[in-house]
Amino acid sequence: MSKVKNLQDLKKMRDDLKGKITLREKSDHPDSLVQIKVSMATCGIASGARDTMNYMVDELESQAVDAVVTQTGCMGYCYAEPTIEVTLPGEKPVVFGQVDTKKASEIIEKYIKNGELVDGIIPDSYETIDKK
Amino acid sequence: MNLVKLTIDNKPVVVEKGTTLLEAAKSIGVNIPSLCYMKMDDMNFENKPGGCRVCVVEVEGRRNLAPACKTECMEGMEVHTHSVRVINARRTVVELILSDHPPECLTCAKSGECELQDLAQNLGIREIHYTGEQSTYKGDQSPAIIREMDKCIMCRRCETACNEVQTVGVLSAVNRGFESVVAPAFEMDLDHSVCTYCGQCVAVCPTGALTERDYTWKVIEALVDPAKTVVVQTAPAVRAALGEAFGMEAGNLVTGKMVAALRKLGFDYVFDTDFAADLTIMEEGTELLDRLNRHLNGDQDVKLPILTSCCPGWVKFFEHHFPEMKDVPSTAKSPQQMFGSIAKSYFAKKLDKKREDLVVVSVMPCLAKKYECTREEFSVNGDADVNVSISTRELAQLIRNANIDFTSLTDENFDNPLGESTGASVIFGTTGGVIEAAVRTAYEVHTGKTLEKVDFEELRGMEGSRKATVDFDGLKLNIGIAHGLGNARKLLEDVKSGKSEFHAIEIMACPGGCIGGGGQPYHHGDVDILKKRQRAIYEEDAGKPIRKSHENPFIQELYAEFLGKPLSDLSHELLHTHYFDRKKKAEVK
Amino acid sequence: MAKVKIPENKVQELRDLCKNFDNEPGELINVLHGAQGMFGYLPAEVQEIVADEMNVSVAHVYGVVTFYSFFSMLPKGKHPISICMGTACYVRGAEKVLDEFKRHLEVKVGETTPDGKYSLSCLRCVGACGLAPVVTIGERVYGRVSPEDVRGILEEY
Amino acid sequence: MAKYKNHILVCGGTGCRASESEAIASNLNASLSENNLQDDVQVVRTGCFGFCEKGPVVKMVPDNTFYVHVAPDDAEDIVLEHVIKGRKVERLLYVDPETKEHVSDSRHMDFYKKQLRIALRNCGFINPENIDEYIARDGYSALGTIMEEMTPEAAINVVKDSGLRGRGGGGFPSGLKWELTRKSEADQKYVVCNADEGDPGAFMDRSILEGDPHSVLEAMAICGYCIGADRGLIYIRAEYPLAIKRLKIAIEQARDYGLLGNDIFGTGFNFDVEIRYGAGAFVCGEETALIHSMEGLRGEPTVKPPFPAQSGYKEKPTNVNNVETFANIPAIFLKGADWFKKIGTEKSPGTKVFALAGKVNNVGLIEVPMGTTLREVIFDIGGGIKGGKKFKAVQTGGPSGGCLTEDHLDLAIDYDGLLASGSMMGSGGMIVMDEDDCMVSVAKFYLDFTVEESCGKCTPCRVGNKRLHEMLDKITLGQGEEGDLTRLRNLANVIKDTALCGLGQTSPNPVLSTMDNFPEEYQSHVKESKCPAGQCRALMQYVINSKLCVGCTLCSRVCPVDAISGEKKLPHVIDSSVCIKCGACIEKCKFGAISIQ
Repeated sequence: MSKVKNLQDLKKMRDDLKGKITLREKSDHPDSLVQIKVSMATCGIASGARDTMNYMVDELESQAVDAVVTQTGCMGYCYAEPTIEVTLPGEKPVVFGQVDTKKASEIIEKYIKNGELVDGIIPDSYETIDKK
Repeated sequence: MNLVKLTIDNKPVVVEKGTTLLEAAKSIGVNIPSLCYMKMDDMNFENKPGGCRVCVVEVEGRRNLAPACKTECMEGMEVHTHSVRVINARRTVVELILSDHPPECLTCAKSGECELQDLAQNLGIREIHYTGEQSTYKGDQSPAIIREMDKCIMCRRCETACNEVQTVGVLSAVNRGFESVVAPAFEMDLDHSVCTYCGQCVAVCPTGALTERDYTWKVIEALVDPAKTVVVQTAPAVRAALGEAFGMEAGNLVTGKMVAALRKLGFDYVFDTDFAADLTIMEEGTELLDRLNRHLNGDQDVKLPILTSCCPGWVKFFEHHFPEMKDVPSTAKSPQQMFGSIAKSYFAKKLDKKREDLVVVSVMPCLAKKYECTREEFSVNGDADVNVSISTRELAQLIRNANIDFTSLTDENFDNPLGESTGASVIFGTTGGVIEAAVRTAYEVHTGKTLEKVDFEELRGMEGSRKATVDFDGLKLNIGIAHGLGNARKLLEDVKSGKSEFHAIEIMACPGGCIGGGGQPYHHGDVDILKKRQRAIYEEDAGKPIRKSHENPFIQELYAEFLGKPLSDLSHELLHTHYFDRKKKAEVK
Repeated sequence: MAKVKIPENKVQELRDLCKNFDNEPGELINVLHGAQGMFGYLPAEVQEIVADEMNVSVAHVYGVVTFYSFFSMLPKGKHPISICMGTACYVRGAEKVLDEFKRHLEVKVGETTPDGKYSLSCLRCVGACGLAPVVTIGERVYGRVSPEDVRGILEEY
Repeated sequence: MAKYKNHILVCGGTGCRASESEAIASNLNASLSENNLQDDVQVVRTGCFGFCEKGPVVKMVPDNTFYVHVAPDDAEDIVLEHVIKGRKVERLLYVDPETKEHVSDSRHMDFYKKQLRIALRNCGFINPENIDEYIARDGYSALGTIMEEMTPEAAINVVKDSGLRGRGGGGFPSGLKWELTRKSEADQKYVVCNADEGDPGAFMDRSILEGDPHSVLEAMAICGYCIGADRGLIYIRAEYPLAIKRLKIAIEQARDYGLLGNDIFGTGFNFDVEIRYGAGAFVCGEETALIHSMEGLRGEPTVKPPFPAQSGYKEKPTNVNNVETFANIPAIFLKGADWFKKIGTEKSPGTKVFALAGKVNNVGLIEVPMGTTLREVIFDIGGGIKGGKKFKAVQTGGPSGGCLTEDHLDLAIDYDGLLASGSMMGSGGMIVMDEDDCMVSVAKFYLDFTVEESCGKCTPCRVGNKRLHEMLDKITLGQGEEGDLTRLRNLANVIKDTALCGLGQTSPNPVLSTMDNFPEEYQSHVKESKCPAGQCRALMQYVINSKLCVGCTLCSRVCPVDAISGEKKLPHVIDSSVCIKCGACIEKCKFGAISIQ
C-alpha cells in the first residue's frame, strides 16, 4: 500500500475514493438531486433495463450530474419497458417509456440537463410505486 | 528563593514555594490534625497518600475542602483550619473511621500510643453517628509481628515502609473499596511471606493493626519458676530509648536504672548484649582481616566485601532476595545469639548447671530478634540458645507491671562476667557503629600499633548510605554503610554486579540502625528522637573506660579459659552460623 | 486455596508472554490480561511467575489482581453467565432476572456451580441498552430477558 | 471494479450485533449472490445508528429506507422485494408511535429529526474497518492541513476558540488543557485517550470507537502535534472487544498509509498510538487513576495538583481527553471554530452525545446540540415514556449525577445548567424513570455501584459511601428513624466536601438530588413506612379484601410460609409479620381479593 506523503497526496486520494460513498452522502439530501428510478421488474430486465440503468449511472457520473439512480419495481407499463421515472428537484415526476441507451442519452442531454421535454413521456395518469 | 504569602486562620504567613499548608500552619503554631500523613526526611520515609482526609481545611474560592498535607501554599490563599464546615467534616471523617474500627481501646496493645485514639480524644468525639458493618479479617500471628487488620485504617504507612523504605515487598493494598486492606500476597500469613520481621511497619502503624508479638508472660513465668536460672541480656540501643517509655526526654541514657529495674524484676543475672558485641568484633573482625589478607595475597576463592551479619532482618532479607550471595556476609552470629551460645555453654558450666536449666531472655530494640531466636540452627536438642526475646516496649511493660517507679531508681551495674563491655560494643546500637567497632580492633590487630584516636567521625551520621576510606597504616580500607533495607539493596546490587569497591559493608535493616528498631518506644514520625538516641549512644561510648572490644578483660578471659582464639574450632561451633536460600516461592496454603 | 501445578510448557509460555512486554512493570495489566487469556483465571502460581518475571513483588501483583474486577483467581464455569447490572438494565428489571438465575443455579454471584458448568457474575453495561435487560452466556447475548425466560435459556446448555 | 448502485448499511454496533446483525449481513450477501446482484449492491457493516431500541437496524441507500427489528431471515425479503422489485418491505418499516403510520425515511423519524451529528458524523455511515471510507469523508485532511499550514500554537487557538469542553464529564475547556500540556517542558509527552467508559448505562464512547475509530486516531495525532507528543495511548475497557478490534484495524491501516508512525505528511512529525486495557474498575475513568492503571498499578487516584498536564503518565506531561472530545476535533478543524461555536449554547458550544435509556420508548444513542431541552430529548427523540406511564425523573451523569424531575424538563442541557440543578453532564448517560421507580431505591442502586467501585483509598468514599448505602438500605426496609434524613444529608455533604477524587466527590449526588427533588418520597419511607412507587418489597403489605374473598383456601394452600389463615368459605387473613411478600397468593386468587398496599 502506498504511503500518504503529503496533504496533496491525501487530497488526491480522497477525490479518488469519494465515489465509494457519494451514494450515501446523496441519500442524505435526495430532494435536491435529480432522482431517477429504473423499473427493474422481470419484464424491465428482459427488455434491457439493466443496461439502461448502468448507462445512466455511468453517464450521469461522467457528466458530473448530481443524481440518484435507483431501481424500482414494475410500474405497470410493460408495453413500454424499459421505463424510467425522472424527478427533477422541485418538479413533478415524469415517466419515460422504451428507454434504451440512446433514449437515455437524449433524456440526460435534454430533459435532465436543460429541462426540455423529450418524446416518449407516458401521461401522468399512472401510479408510482410509492402511491400504491 | 521563591516565596509565597498567604493567610492561615487570618494570620499572614510567608513560606517557600512548595511548602504544604500543613507545614506552613505548623510554622505559625497551628497544628492541623492529621492521620495518614507521616514524613521522616532523613529516613527516606514519606507517606502522604492524602487518603484519611482528617487534615482537610477550607481554602477560600475552592469548591471543596483541601487536604493540608498535600496542598501546596499558593500566593494569596486564605485558609481556615477550624471553621464550622471544617470541624464538622473532620469529625465526620473521624467518626467514619471509628465506625469501621473495633471499639476495643481498653484492651488494645496500642492503647495510649494510638494516634487514632488521640485524634478522637482531641476532636472530642463522644458519639459515632454513622454505624454499620465493620470489616473483619482473619488474624495473623507470626513469631514477631501480629496483624489485626480489623484495626487497619488504610493509612498505607506500613506499605510505604515495607516497599519504598525497605524494598521488602511483603505488603500491598489488596481488594478495593470497603474490602480494601493492606496484606501480604494472597492474604497469607507473614510467616509464609518474605517478611524480614524488621518491624518498621509496626513502628509506623498509627493504630493497633500491627503490633509486636508479646512475650512478657513467658518472661514472668520463667521468673517465678524456681527450677530456672533466668539470665537477661540487653541490647545497646535499649538503654538509649527505654526512658522514653517512662516520660523521660529522648536521648536520656538509662543504663543504670535499666539494670536496677531488671534486678528488681527478679532476673538472676543481669548481663549485657554489649559483651557479646565485643565478642562479635573479635570473631567478625578476625574474619574480615583473614579474608582481606587472603584476598590481598591473590586467593581468588575469597570473596570481598565482607558484610556484617548481626542484624537478623538483614540476614533474612538477603536469604530471600540475594541467596546467590549467601557466602558473602560474615558467618559470625549476631550478638544476641553469641550471647545465648556462651551463656548456655561457658556460663552454664561456670554455674555448674545444665543448659536446659537456664532461661536466656533478651531485651531488644528489635522484632526480628524474636524470630531469630526461633531459628532451628540456634538451638541444641530443641533448647533454644535464647529462649525469649522481648522488645524495649515489652520491658517497659514488665517494669510497670512490677510497680517500679523507674525514673527514681538508683543506677546499678551489670553482673559479671557477661556484663562487662567496651565503648566499641555500645555503638552497635547505631548505624555505622558495628563497622567502627570492627575498625578499632582490626586496625590494632593488623598494624600491631595502638590506635590513638578511636573516634571515626567519617563512619558516623544518618545518611542512608555512606562510604569512607580508613587508612590501616598504608592499607586503604574502603568501607560502605547502609541502613534501611532499601539502601542495602542498592549496595548489594552493586556487589552482585561486581561494581562494588568496598572491602567491608555494614548493613542494618532499620533506618538509623537498632536505635530505630521496630521494638523501640514509638517515635510517631519524629526523626529527632532517633537522632537523640544516636547521640546518647555515642555519649555512652565516649564515657566508657575501655573503647576497644579486644581490650575487654572478660572477653580476654573467655578466650583464655574457653574458646582459645578467634575462629578456633570451638568458636566456629558456638559463634558462627550458615545461611539458607529462601528464594523458593512463597508457599500457598 | 488449592495448589495448582502448572505444566512446564505453560510456564515457559507465560514467561515468554512477559518477555514480549519487555518484562516492563508498567505492562503488568497487559500481561495479566494475557495470562488470564492463557489460563482462564489467575491462580497464585501464575501471579508468582509473573511477579518474578516482571521484577515486582508478588504482593504487588496480587494487589493489582484484586483491584480489578476483570481478573479472577477462581476458574470460571464452562458457561460463564453474566447479568448486566447497568442502570438501563436495572430499571428494566435485571435484578429479578439475576434472582432467578441464582435460584436456578443455587449459587451466589461470583460463584461457579459444583459441576463447573456455570458461573454467575454481574457486569456493568455491555452497551446493549436497547436490549435491556441483557444476559450474556459466553459469547452469546440474550436481550430483553424476563425472569420467565431463565429456565429456557439454561436448558439450551 | 464493481459499480454499486445500492448500498445496504447494516448496523454493526454491539447492541445490534448482539441481535445477530452479522447474520443479517451475511444472509444479505448470500441472497444478493443468488440473484447475481453482488456487483450492483454493496452490503456495508457500519457503526451504530443510534436507534438501538429498534435494532438490528438496516438502512437502504440511496432511497434512505430504514428497516427496524430486522432478523436474519428477513434478508431474503429485503433483496427480493426491495432490491429487485423496488417494493418496501412494510413489516420492517418503523411505525410512528403517535400516528401509527409507517415511516420509511429515517429523516422523517422523530428520533432523528432533532439530532445533529458531529461526534457521530460517521457512525452508521461508513464502514469503520475501511480507512478509505473515512478518507473519502475528508478523514485525516484536518491533520494534514494543520501540519502543513499551522503552528501548534495556532492550532491550539482553534480548539480554544471553538469553546470545546471535555465530554468526559467535568467540562474542562479542552483547548486550555492542550495549552497547559504544551507549556509543560519535558523531553517526552503523551496523549491519552480515555475510553474507560464505566458509567452503567452509557455507551457513547464505545459506539464512536466502533463506528468511527479513525476520527479518534486523527484527533490524537492532532493533539500530539499541538502539545509536542509523539506517543498516544488509548485506555480502553477490556469489556469492549468489538471496539478494540476495530481500533486495532484502524491503527494498522493508518500506519500502512503513513498517517501514524514516522514522518507523517512528510513533515518529520512522528506519532504512534498503542492500546492499553482497563480491567474493570470504574474509578479508572478518573484521569490520575487511569494513568496509574496504565503504569501497571492499582488504579487509585492521586490528589491534584499536580495535574496530568504537568506530571502524568510516567511522570511526564500528559493530555487526557475522552473519546467523544477527540471525535469532535477533526470536525472543528474542517469546518472552523466559528461554525462549532454557533452550535449549542454560549458556554457549552457544540453537541453532546447521550445514551438514552430506561423507561423511554426509543432507547438509543443520540447527539443533540447543547441547549436542547430535556423534554425534547425524552419526549420528541425518546418518544415518551414506555407503556404510557407517567414520567417521573431523569438521571443524568451516571453515578456522579443526579435525578431531575418534571420541573426540570424545560431545562436546556449544558454543563452549567445541569450542575446548577444538582446533577451533572457526566459522560452522557441519561436514564429515564417512570412512576413505578422508587427514588430512594434508585439512589441506593447508584450507591451500591459506588460502594462496589470505590477504590478504598480515602475514608469518605471507602467508609462514608458504605454508610450512606446502609442508611438507604435501612430506609428502603422501612427501618428508617427520625434523624436519619438529617444524618444522611450531612454525611452526603461531607463526602462531597472531603473525598479525594472527582468520583468520590460526586458520589453523593444521586442521594442529594433525590432528597432535594423527592423529599416527600423519603418522608413516606421513614415516617409512614410506605413506598409510594410500590417498589420496596419490605414496605409492601399484602391484604385480603374480605368482601371479595370467598374462602376458597387456594391462597392459604399456596402460601409457602403459612401466613394465610381462615375457615373454609369464610374470608381469609394474611399475617403480615409472617408474610414474605412472594406474591404467590395474588397469582392464585381468582377473585382479585388480594392486593398490595
